[in-house]
Amino acid sequence: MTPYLQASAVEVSFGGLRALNDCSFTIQQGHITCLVGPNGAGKTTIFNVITGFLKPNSGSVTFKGQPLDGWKPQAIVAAGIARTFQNLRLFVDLTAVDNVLASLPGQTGEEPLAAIFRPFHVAAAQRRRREEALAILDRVGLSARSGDFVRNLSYGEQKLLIIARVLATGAELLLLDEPASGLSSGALEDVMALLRSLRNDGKTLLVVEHNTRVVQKIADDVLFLHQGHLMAQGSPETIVNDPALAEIYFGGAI
Amino acid sequence: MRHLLRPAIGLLAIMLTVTTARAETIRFGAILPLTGPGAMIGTQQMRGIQFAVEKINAAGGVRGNKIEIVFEDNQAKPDQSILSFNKLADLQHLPMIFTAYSGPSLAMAPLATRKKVLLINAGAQADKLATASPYLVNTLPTIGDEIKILSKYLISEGKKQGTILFENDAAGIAGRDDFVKLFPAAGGTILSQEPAQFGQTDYRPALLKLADAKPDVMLVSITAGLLQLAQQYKQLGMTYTVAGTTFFAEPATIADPSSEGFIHTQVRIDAPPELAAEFKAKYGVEMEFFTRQYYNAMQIVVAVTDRLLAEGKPLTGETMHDMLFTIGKFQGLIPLEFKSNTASVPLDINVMKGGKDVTIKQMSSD
Amino acid sequence: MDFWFSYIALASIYVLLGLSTNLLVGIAGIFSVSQAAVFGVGAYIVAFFLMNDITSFLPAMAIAAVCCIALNILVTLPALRVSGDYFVVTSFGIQLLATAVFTNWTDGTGGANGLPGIPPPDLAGKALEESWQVVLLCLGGMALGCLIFWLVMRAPFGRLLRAIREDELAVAATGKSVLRAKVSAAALAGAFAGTAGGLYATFLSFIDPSSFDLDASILLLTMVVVGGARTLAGSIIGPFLLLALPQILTLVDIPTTIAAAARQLIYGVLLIAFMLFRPQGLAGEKL
Amino acid sequence: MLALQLLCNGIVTGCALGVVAVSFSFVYATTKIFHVAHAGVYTLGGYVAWSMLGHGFPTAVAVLTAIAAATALGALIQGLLYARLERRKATHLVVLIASLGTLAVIQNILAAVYTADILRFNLPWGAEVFRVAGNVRLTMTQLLTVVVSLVAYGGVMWFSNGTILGKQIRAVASNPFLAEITRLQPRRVHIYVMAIASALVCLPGILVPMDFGLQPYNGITPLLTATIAMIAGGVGSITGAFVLAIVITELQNMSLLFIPGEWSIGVTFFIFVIFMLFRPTGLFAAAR
Repeated sequence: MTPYLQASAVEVSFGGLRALNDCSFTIQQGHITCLVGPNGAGKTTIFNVITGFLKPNSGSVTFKGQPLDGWKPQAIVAAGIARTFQNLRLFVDLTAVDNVLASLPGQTGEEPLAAIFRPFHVAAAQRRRREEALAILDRVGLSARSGDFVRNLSYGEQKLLIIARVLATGAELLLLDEPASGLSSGALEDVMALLRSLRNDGKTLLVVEHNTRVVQKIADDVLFLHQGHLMAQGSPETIVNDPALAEIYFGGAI
Repeated sequence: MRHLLRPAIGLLAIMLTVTTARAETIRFGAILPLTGPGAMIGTQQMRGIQFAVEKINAAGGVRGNKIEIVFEDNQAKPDQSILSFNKLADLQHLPMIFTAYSGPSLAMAPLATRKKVLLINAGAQADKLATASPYLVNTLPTIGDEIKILSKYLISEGKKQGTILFENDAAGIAGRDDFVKLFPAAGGTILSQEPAQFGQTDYRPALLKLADAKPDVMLVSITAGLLQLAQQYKQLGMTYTVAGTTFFAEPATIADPSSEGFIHTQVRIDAPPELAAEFKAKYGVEMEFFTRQYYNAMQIVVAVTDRLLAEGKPLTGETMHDMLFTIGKFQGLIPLEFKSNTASVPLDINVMKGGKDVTIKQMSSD
Repeated sequence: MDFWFSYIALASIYVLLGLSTNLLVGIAGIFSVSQAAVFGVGAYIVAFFLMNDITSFLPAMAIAAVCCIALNILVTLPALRVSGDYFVVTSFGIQLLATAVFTNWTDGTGGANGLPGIPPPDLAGKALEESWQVVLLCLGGMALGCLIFWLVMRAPFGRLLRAIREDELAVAATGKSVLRAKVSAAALAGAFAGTAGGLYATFLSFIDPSSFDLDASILLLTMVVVGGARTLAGSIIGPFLLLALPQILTLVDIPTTIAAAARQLIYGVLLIAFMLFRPQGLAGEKL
Repeated sequence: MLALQLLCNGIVTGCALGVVAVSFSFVYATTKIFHVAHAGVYTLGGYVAWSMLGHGFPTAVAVLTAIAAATALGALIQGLLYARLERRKATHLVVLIASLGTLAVIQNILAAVYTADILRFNLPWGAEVFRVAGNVRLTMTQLLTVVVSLVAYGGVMWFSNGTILGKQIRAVASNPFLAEITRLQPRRVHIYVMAIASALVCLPGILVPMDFGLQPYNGITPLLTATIAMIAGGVGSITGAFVLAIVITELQNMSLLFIPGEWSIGVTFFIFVIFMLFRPTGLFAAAR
């Protein structure tokens, strides 16, 4: 059986710095896989490589058996992989629902000709797509705030919105960069519940997470990255309870 | 649409005129480049008009009426000129407007015909100005007229191998085109030509390249930066003759030793020394060629106005136009005659010698 | 032709240019200072077709629009490759290059002397000789431009452009092609500029390179900044206000010797003041 | 002969523009501000010097006053305008437009005070002609321009590499955030940078008009050439900016041998646009 997503011997270096060093792993469909490791381990870099924002010096990534070498980000999204950013990168001057709408694929009126020559058709299509976007907002529990500008949302709400936005792309594999960091415990529970329900709906999740408690609660599988290399892979219990890894994670990080 | 707009526009126009106009004041317009790269010459022209008006008003005005000029800045651009023209013609109903620069004058010419507003140009010399509109009157000959005389003179002096340094704008190119046509017609040969950008005063590369063709004479067709050109010519040790048109009449250039031997045609327009001194005392600068031209043009306008008032005729573009040709001959700073829209004026061949501009031959532009 | 007529006609033309600049600078974030060059190409093309009696007005306008679409895509291509400030210099260079072509390609453009005697526009075989007809035509052009701008900006395309201006990377991450959107914006801006050029040439009946130089590009930028970036209202207010400003100022009593410089000075002060205290312009959004 | 004289003239003009490029690059590399108003500072210097000479002050006093005025203007622009905009987190576009506005203000104040006429420096010694290398003729002003420019270039190199302030400036340029936490106070450093760059640009601002005359609207062309030189040379490289300024001026001058002069500016920018498309990081960037 072909692995769902496989990274093989990926190397990335910036100047003299090796961000990823012979990094190989696979993740399974329908799982929540957590990517852990100390700062600078290369977690965000692997996201950049998978989503086409960064070309690896060598090595490759395959998705459902198909190599993604040299693909543009939009082609990778179309293939079914979408990501979030650690610093969110929401469109703060747009409303919540517009943020979601901006991510819905294949809209009529997305190029000027249709917008000019078929205005009524475009408007009708927009009404339908808006319903769709509202449904996605409802899915993450933000339907009450759909018309609000992003800059007026709380941090927790913004974190939910970024998930709504990545859902809107229709991707089946979601790469989430620290979706739970900096949240209050209440909001944390909401996010974790959401992630689990996404998995139950058939999405596959690759999540960068620092909080071991969160990892233990949501992860089906854990990848431990250190100095750009995969140190260990296993269930949350085995990884969290490995004293050698804990030493690297807590001792080495400081 | 028209029914709605007309009253509103009329009302506004009345409001605006009431606030600014005085009953006994005769108002004319002037559309000149007062900002941007053309501002240097535009300012000289404006001063000429201002100086003349101040003197006339100090002497009691024209038959007791004070003269006032409404200045408009067109930045030497045709679109600004159109806006300004329409403002002066429609909003302020001025019968006569001074203009300068070929591009703007040519752009306004059709409007002047349509609205019967007299345009007086005392600065631009493009050949097309001669026939652009019956309402466009030029008080100085076109460049073509000057180049024709200059070419003949140069050939008669045995200078048959020519090069051209021209400013890359309407006025400079007009001079080049005329020389390319008229110099060979008079028996000469054009060896090469080089442009200079308007406002750009580094002429060395062009001077050097032209010198390489080993000419007898270089025609210079530029409107600004002549002094810099003369100095660079001298510094580079050039020996060919430098020839030009009326644009050469810059006191600072003439006074500078580097311009020794420059030949040019000169629309004769001398200011009496006392007048020039008075001007200098007032404005702190020399009374330059364009200042004198517009001073002179203002005298023509005053003569026309005076005669119209004396005959009790209304002061409109049409009456002024007709009266100008009825009078025909004027004596301002120079004798000047309108046989066509372009005045016949005395034209001299001058040589710069020992800091002075010396006339060596007197002719007329026709 | 009444003063107000020519004011309205010119302002309408500049609104089209304002929309073009706004699309490119305000919305797509491509800081172009060469829009006047594209404007000029449109003007020269229409002038060429009408003066040589090759086509009537509308086909000439269509040809100009198509050429300017292609041209604008070409001149904004560097923006897709080099970053902000570098593109400004590239754009300056393109503007100067265009001015050099307008001035020196005498056979095509009449050179620095310009092209006088461009025939008036015609519709359905009838020449629009009356000035109010031309004004109505310009107003019509402006209205059409505004309608298109409005339609486009309320469609998903508009939202996509706004998103791109905020965060290109995030847009790429949602699977949209930033390149395609920017090229589309450039194309639309080119069509606006080309049409404006055609109207300008037929309205003034005379064009020369001085109307399409760097100063014109900077004036356009000032219009968008003062009016307000990224909104329809801003694109309309800016041109109408800035074209009226010199006329209003002449009614104020300033010594004529410095009036002209003072006017330009006020443009400068306006630019600084708006950037310091109201970067969104009179009716726009934050730049 | 023609080629040699063209070459020498190119070096003179190129050196002057080189200093403009170096000073602009200094500002741009440190503050990331596309300081178009630098052209205004350049122009102001010349006018101040001209004014002082006109009032009978000795040349040295005139030049020093001009430098002081330019320095003050530069610091003021940074302190009153750019710093404020930065505090408001203004985008690049906003700062650039404000800078364009500042340029318009400076130019038009000068035009209002001094008129738009070409003003001439009345320094007879400046026009004295020297024969160099065979039959190449250069004026005193031109020779002085080369010497002063080279000294200025050397000075900047020494300042940037050999002094503490220069090193601090480079630190701020390479990483303003890091500089902030190490208490280098980027804001103050930015004012220093603007002041120094303004003093520098004042030198060609006086020397070039001594040769070609003063005009209020004439600062933009040298600045444009200078920015091209900076970018083509690689942002942050002092030598790159200086050398490329000379190369570009030479290209402009020498192209006269092969093509009509009206296209020489066009050709320069055409080369630049091509450059931008294929090597946008600049020639000297790799050497850094």
